[in-house]
Amino acid sequence: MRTDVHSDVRVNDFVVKFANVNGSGSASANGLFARAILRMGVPVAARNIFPSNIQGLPTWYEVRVTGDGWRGRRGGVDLMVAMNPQTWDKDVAELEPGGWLFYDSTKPLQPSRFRDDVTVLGMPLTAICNATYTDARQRQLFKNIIYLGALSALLDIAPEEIERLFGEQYKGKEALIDANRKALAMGREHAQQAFACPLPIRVARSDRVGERIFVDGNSAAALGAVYGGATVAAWYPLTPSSSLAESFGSYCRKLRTDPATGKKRYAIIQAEDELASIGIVVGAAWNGARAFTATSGPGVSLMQEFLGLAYFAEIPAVLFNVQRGSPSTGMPTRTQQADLVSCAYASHGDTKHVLIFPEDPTETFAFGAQAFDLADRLQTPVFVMMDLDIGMQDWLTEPFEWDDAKRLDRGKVMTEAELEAGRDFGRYLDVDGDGIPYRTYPGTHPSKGSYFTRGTSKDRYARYTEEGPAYVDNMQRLLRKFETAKSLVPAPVITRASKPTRSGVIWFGSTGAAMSESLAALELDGIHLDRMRLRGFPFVDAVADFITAHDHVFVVEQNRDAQMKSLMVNECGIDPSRLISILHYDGTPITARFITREIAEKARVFNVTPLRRTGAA
Amino acid sequence: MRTDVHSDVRVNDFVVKFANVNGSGSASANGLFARAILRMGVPVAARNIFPSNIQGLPTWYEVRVTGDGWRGRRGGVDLMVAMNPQTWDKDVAELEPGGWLFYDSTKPLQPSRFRDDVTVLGMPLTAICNATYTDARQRQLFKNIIYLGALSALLDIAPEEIERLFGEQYKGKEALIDANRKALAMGREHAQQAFACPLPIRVARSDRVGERIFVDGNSAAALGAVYGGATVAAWYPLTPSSSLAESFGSYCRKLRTDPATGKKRYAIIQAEDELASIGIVVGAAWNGARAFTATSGPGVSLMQEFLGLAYFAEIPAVLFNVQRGSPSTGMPTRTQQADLVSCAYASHGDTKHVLIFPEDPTETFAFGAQAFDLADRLQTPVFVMMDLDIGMQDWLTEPFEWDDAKRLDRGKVMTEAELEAGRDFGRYLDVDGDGIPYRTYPGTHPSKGSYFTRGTSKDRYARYTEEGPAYVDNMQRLLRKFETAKSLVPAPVITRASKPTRSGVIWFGSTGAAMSESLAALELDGIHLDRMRLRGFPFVDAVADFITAHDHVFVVEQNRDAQMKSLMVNECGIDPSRLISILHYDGTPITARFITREIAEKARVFNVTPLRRTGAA
Amino acid sequence: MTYLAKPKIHHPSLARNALGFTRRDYEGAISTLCAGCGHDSISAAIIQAFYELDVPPHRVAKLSGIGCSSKTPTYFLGNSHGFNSVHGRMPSVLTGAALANRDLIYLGVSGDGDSASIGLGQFAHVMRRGVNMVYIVENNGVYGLTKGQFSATADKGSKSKRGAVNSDEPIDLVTLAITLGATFVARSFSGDKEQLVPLIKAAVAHRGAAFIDVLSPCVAFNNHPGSTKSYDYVREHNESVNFLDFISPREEITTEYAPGEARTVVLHDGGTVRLHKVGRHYDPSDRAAALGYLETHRAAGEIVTGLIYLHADSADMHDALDTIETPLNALGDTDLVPGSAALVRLNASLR
Amino acid sequence: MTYLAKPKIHHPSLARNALGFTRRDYEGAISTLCAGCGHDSISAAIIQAFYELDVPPHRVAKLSGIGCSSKTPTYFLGNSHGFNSVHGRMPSVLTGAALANRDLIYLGVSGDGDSASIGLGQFAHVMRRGVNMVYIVENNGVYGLTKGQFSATADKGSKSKRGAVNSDEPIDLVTLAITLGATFVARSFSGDKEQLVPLIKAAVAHRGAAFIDVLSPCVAFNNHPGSTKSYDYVREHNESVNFLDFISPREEITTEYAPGEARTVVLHDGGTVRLHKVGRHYDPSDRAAALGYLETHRAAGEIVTGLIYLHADSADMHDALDTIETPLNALGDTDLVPGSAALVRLNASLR
Ligand SMILES: Cc1ncc(C[n+]2csc(CCOP(=O)(O)OP(=O)(O)O)c2C)c(N)n1
Ligand SMILES: Cc1ncc(C[n+]2csc(CCOP(=O)(O)OP(=O)(O)O)c2C)c(N)n1
Ligand code: SF4
Ligand code: SF4
Ligand SMILES: [Mg+2]
Ligand SMILES: [Mg+2]
Repeated sequence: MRTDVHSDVRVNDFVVKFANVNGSGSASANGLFARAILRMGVPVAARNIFPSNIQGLPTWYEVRVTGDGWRGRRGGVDLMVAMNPQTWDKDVAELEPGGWLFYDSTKPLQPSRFRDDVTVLGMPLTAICNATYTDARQRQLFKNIIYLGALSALLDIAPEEIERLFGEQYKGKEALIDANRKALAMGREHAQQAFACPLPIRVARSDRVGERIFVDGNSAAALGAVYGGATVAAWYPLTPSSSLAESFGSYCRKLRTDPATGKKRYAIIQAEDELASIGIVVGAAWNGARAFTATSGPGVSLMQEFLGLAYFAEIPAVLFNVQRGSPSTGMPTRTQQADLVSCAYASHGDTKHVLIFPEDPTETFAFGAQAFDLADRLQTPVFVMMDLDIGMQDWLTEPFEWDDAKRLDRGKVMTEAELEAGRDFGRYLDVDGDGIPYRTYPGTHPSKGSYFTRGTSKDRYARYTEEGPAYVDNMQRLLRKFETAKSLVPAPVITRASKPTRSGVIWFGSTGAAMSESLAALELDGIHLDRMRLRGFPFVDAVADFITAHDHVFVVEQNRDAQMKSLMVNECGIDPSRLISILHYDGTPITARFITREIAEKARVFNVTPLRRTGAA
Repeated sequence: MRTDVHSDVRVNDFVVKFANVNGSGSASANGLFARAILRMGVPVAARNIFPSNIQGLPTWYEVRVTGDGWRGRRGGVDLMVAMNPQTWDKDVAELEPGGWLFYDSTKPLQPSRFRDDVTVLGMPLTAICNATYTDARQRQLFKNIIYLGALSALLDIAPEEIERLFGEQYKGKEALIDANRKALAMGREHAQQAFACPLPIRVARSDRVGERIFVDGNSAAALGAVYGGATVAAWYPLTPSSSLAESFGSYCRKLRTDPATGKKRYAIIQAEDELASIGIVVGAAWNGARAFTATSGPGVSLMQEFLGLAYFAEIPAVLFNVQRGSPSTGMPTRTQQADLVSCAYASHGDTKHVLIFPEDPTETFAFGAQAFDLADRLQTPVFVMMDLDIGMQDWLTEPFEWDDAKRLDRGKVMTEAELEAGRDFGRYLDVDGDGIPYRTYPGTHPSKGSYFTRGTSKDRYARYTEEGPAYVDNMQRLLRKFETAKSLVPAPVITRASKPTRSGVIWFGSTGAAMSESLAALELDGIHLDRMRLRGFPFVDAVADFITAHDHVFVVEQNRDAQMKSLMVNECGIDPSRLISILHYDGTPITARFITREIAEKARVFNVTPLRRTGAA
Repeated sequence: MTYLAKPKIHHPSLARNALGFTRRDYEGAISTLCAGCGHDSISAAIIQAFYELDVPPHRVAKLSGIGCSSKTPTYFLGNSHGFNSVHGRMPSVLTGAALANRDLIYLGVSGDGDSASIGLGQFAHVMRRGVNMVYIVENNGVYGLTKGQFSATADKGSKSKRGAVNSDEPIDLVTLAITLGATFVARSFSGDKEQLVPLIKAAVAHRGAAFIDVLSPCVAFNNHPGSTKSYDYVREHNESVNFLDFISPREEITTEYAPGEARTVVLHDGGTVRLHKVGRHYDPSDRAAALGYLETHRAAGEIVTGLIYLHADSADMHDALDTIETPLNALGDTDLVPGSAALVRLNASLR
Repeated sequence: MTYLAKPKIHHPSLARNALGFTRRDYEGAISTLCAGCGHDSISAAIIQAFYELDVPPHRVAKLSGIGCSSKTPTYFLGNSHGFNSVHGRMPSVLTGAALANRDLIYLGVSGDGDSASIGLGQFAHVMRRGVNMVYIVENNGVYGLTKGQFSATADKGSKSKRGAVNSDEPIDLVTLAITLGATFVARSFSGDKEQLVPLIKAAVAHRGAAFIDVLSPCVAFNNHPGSTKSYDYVREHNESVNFLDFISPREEITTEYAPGEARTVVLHDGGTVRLHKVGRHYDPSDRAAALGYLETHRAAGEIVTGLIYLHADSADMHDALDTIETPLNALGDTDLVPGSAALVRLNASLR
């Protein structure tokens, strides 16, 4: 195997991938690796690729070190930390030519198992551990820290940053801090002796991280729910949404415990299933509490009947849908944006629902809070459409912000005073012409404002009727209400290309991470596209205007059936032929490389770049 | 009140409406009325309008006597049989000017409760009954037969036909036959004395009924399932679908009891809910039996998760969806076509399902049988999309037909012999390029052909994998399979207008009943439309071709959100602006009058009839 | 509204309770159920109980699923908010409502199909959770609203109006509720006001999950073997047209019998049920004993009525969750929103 | 596949059973569960039982829901068809399969979350229906696959790895199954092959709904209060990173004790369960007695194991439905399609 010297030094711009075994303690070690680089002021984009398993199956952690601060996956690997014999061949194959392969050389391997075009860095990790530790579990646990030490030497990562992180992580557990320090040093020394450190790919301190924080979207959503005034959460464990409900619990313990009594200003129910979760949310919201559930596709499927009831009974319910690969028994640990139709038109009958699409944890926090205002204002279910990539991955993202002047908008709720004053109350009466009626909380007034809640078969005063005209009247009001929703959901973000163009591109959610990088690449390639990032459904007119203002508009989605395109065509009544789908749905987060390639290809076909092509003539 | 003589006699062309109280025995009497007219060779279109109640609430029965054999509601009433004091005013108001009002005159009513422009026919029914019967329940029960007698005199309905029906209905119960005969005669005599019989609206024997039968769609579907070879039915009571499962039971008792042993060649489970119903169907179909469930919107909502599993695990399941007003707690006794989206894209994730749309009981029988071949051939769920109007109303419809040469198509099932012969078996292997793989029934072969069934996370040989490429490969095959489905589902029925035109109209399902009449009216009005009746989803290319071949195409649907239009735009990629929606969704069956008015109006706007308008200039 | 004669709820006087409300203040819209339906008797008992309890009507929330029984909340407590939710899922909706405002009284009304068939899971879990509520099942062994199919409480071997025979084991919701941890479990008969009204009052007073199974004969479809051998126009008529074309208006079935006694009640179609009322000295606090008592009488073909199990000083869901005394739906911005300062600290911890 | 050392299923010999199959013929793919997971011991017991029963492997259909437990059918009977359905709904899928072909053996494998939480309704109704099957719940009191939340069988007051305390009443599936009409109800412990293997064999032989609740410790998340007070690197480490970063490979927990005896089993994290094996003279045929026995031992903090209730000559679902002996999935056109002649008569009756 070759070990020639690389001339071209690449600082703060490379991809390291860790191949590990699930439950072997690597997760925390790899996390330290990423965070140490961040502490050096160098941005990273890190992603965990894990199986539907608790212990024993392969798991990967990919860290893109990117001084430019790109947030998506780049594709390709420069340094592979191959700690899992079972996936060795696949892992080795994934390396870019000229890359580096770090592995445990305790057991010798056939030369055939290596590649000629990569540099091999073997280190007898098991041997070192066996020599140092007696307890089997310690041997396994500290092996991770030892390779972390080696990497810090190879990539020039400041060990003091790692040690500081030890201190924070094991606060008060001196024995652990010590043991980890020793293991780290051991790894560093061994690497410094064995290899020419640092490698051409290396980390150099910088100031590109700034105020940004490193956090996952599920935590951000949970925090958003706290700030949004949610008091009731009902959920059923479902990957990848479980950690959302669980962090809501931990944030509430910190932020919502009554100082005086030590009692809780919130209630969390782990229900028996998703039907019960949404039922609890509906009951709580009907009774005036802000309530939410966190779930994923299979849960949304089970909630369909209740969602129809909530639409017709006009109950403000908030759902966080952390989308994953479909269906129920498939790809729970993979990411997708494939529940758009099942959420937008959830339930049988004529129903339409409000969706909002955050692009990263920062926006997830903001939208997570806003969702409750939207739900109360519109008296209807609101879906915060996340995905596994946003929800379960740690993102380097702008810090959370809150305007203390802001007040919770509880929407149209008629008070005891108003009722007492004789104000006319009709639960389904469109008093303001915006399609939104007033509601009362149960128990408000001894003799006024009580009503019986039903799906339909009711008139404007909530009296039972099976009359056709009353039904139509109510259904049309619901459409007016949906009209009103257009101006309340977050507006799309529209930005012009650097050069005038007749083509555009539309995306939403986690795709943004790869999009900006791809658009930069396309511009270099002479392909200029005006941009629209969708953030809410139903769509404001600006969406249709953007599309009709261009000859061709690419729609980038992470699903098979171009579901967002369907929503736009249905709701905006535009000609589908203008929309060109770029679809990625293998369960991995979409990459800039993929988008760039696909758009460049189709751009030629659809003759998107006339200027450039004439220039070439 | 006026009782002047009407000059214009209208034979076999009028509408009679009965206003009754639920559970008062009127249903059977009214049924006799309609069937007696049929026995005279005169077509009727009869509809029951009933509440979500067992006893005491208002219920109506509308009989359109139509020599021309129109099947839809006409709108308007010529003779109102007003037997329900509670709905009196509404019922009286519904009469056409010059119409007739038949009522129980035992208690005198204020003149103000009547109308000057209708002829009132009062008959002291209660008084007659009280004079004749002692038992309170007999008084109530025979009151219905007495007014039936009166009507037979007023409308010239042959009493012998009614008596023959008594004989058939109460076969072997002489006492009942007798009692009914007497009551009928009583009513006739009283009417003949009191009124100038017959009225100008009257029935005259004819030969327009022919071979046709009088049956409801739920019975037809159940019979279709018997002929389609269904052996397992699992259901949960849900109006308006319950009678489908119940008649499957009665037909099976007759047609599927093993003569030798008296044992059953079928199994019916009334499950604990819809999740269990579809689960049972999925399990039975997986294990090689033909299985179905009958349900309505709320049930479909609860089945969403299982439907996703069935799509990905490729299980042939048949669902009869007897659509009703949405949502769960509303309008269960009203008709709608509003579950198209929730069925076509049932479940979260990327899913597409096969739908077929019968237009009447005759087609429901045929499609009901065919659905099982489709499901087995395509190894996917198949929805037979009915509605309350087809399912629960008695239709005058063509007799059921069956070709004894036809064999059940069990689709691609690999046999023990083939496996033994060493034929390669991959559960998800696209051997024929049509996207349809082979399956094996459990227990087929000791060592070959067994596989583990999962949603996704599998390769072509059903081995577990979470690899992206394997996922994409499978998802694309499923799309190929859906392509294949296009040519297997019933093709649309396309007919040209009598004059060349640049406009067309599309409809499906029960709307057909009113459509033909409306089209005739429109032609008289100079509006010529080419016609396409959709019968299956996914759509063959002919659907897109029909649309693109016209400038404007009206799409007539019985839902608020133009759901069929959405399906066409999504799947055929056509410009929505060509499609003009005609939407009716108040829960009553759509009428010819409504369609004609709506189309005529919009036709002018969309300038559909240039010829005529230039002619008018 | 209903258009056939039916027993009206009587107003012997317009007496007022401690709060000055008359019984009318606890009534609702006129019932649209079949004349003589047991459910109407239960509604009357509920009205009576709340009147006697001196509860302000609007401080009660009525929740139900779907069914004839689940319709009844429209017919009592007209000044309370009501929620006719979805079939079999009332328990979860009630749980959510109870979380939002611990100060109201929660009355869940359901049917045997709603609670024992489609709703069994939610029924079980709401009992386990100790939600502070009164949960009444109006138990007639059939699906009334969908026209008489068996529910999961129908006796094995019983025959439906359509002649189908039930082969599944019946579910005894009382046994189930006890084994699942309900802390107040009782059974009664719709027509036995003497027993039912006090039970409802005690259930309201109880803190935690209180369940009352009320046998409530269905006039239209009750599934006990018809015993009238006498010639019957109506039965013959309905049989020949083979659907329920005519429903005879009936009187409500009432019964009165002393604690410790057993009583056979004859139903509208001549079928019977044998009820056994727990005696004055019956001790409802012993869970094992209660289960045994039910099992022995079941074996003897008797249905036990009365307060069957009681765990007096039990903790409810809010105790378990340790929620604040103020109703959650009454908390304001300052109670709920931590503000920007806290956020700054949080951001810092994420770098 | 799994990449950490774990107890392999041993092959002392390649002995053949009456049908000439070796034990290997009853095995499946290699387990991907955590080393030491009780579920693997149960898989081994299933393999052993079917081997000893001389059942042709392909005549068994394995059905499960979702969960670590529901994954196990991949790890045994590799020549049987398997169906990993949806969470909590295996009972309905199994019911359908059993209807389609009464000649196969149906083995349902589920978890406590799958059967007692989301699946409680279907669990109850499949027992009532007397479906001819063996239904095994691999009961660890937690949701393993979703990382250790409580299931509905978790003891009240038990603490999760995340420190949450369970406040709901636990569900005893054995008591439930008996009250719901299951005709074979047993309980065992994953590590007690001496007891478990014969129980599985008896369950397969039983005609009707046979249920076995198998306590099966979860290595990763079992929710008994950790009692190891000794300093533990791994525990401290996992606590500080506050997720389950490292899972220590463990040996399976086995136990052996005689009928009539009680035995305390120590779990991986030092927690304990006390098992009481029914004695040789215990009479499982008395339903009331069985329920009482369970209740008394429960009160004494003991979990009863063994064959707890048996109703020997019971009728199954097919008997109740009176279905033909030929499997429904084997009936052909002539058995199923009445043909045009019958249709002509039907048409005539509709005029
Ligand atoms: C999801 C769903 N499935 C089925 C129905 C139809 N349905 C309405 S009420 C009912 C049963 C009611 O029985 P029960 O709860 O005993 O009430 P009862 O009418 O007997 O008082 C059914 C099956 C429904 N409304 N929703
Ligand atoms: C509808 C749905 N909700 C939630 C989940 C997530 N989920 C998978 S397994 C599981 C619980 C498994 O617990 P248990 O049945 O006890 O099995 P164990 O892993 O403990 O063996 C859950 C909640 C799912 N797959 N489907
Ligand atoms: S059908 Fe039965 S339950 Fe329903 S209202 Fe009538 S009597 Fe009561
Ligand atoms: S998490 Fe628990 S149940 Fe799941 S495999 Fe590991 S030990 Fe077994
Ligand atoms: Mg009932
Ligand atoms: Mg478990």
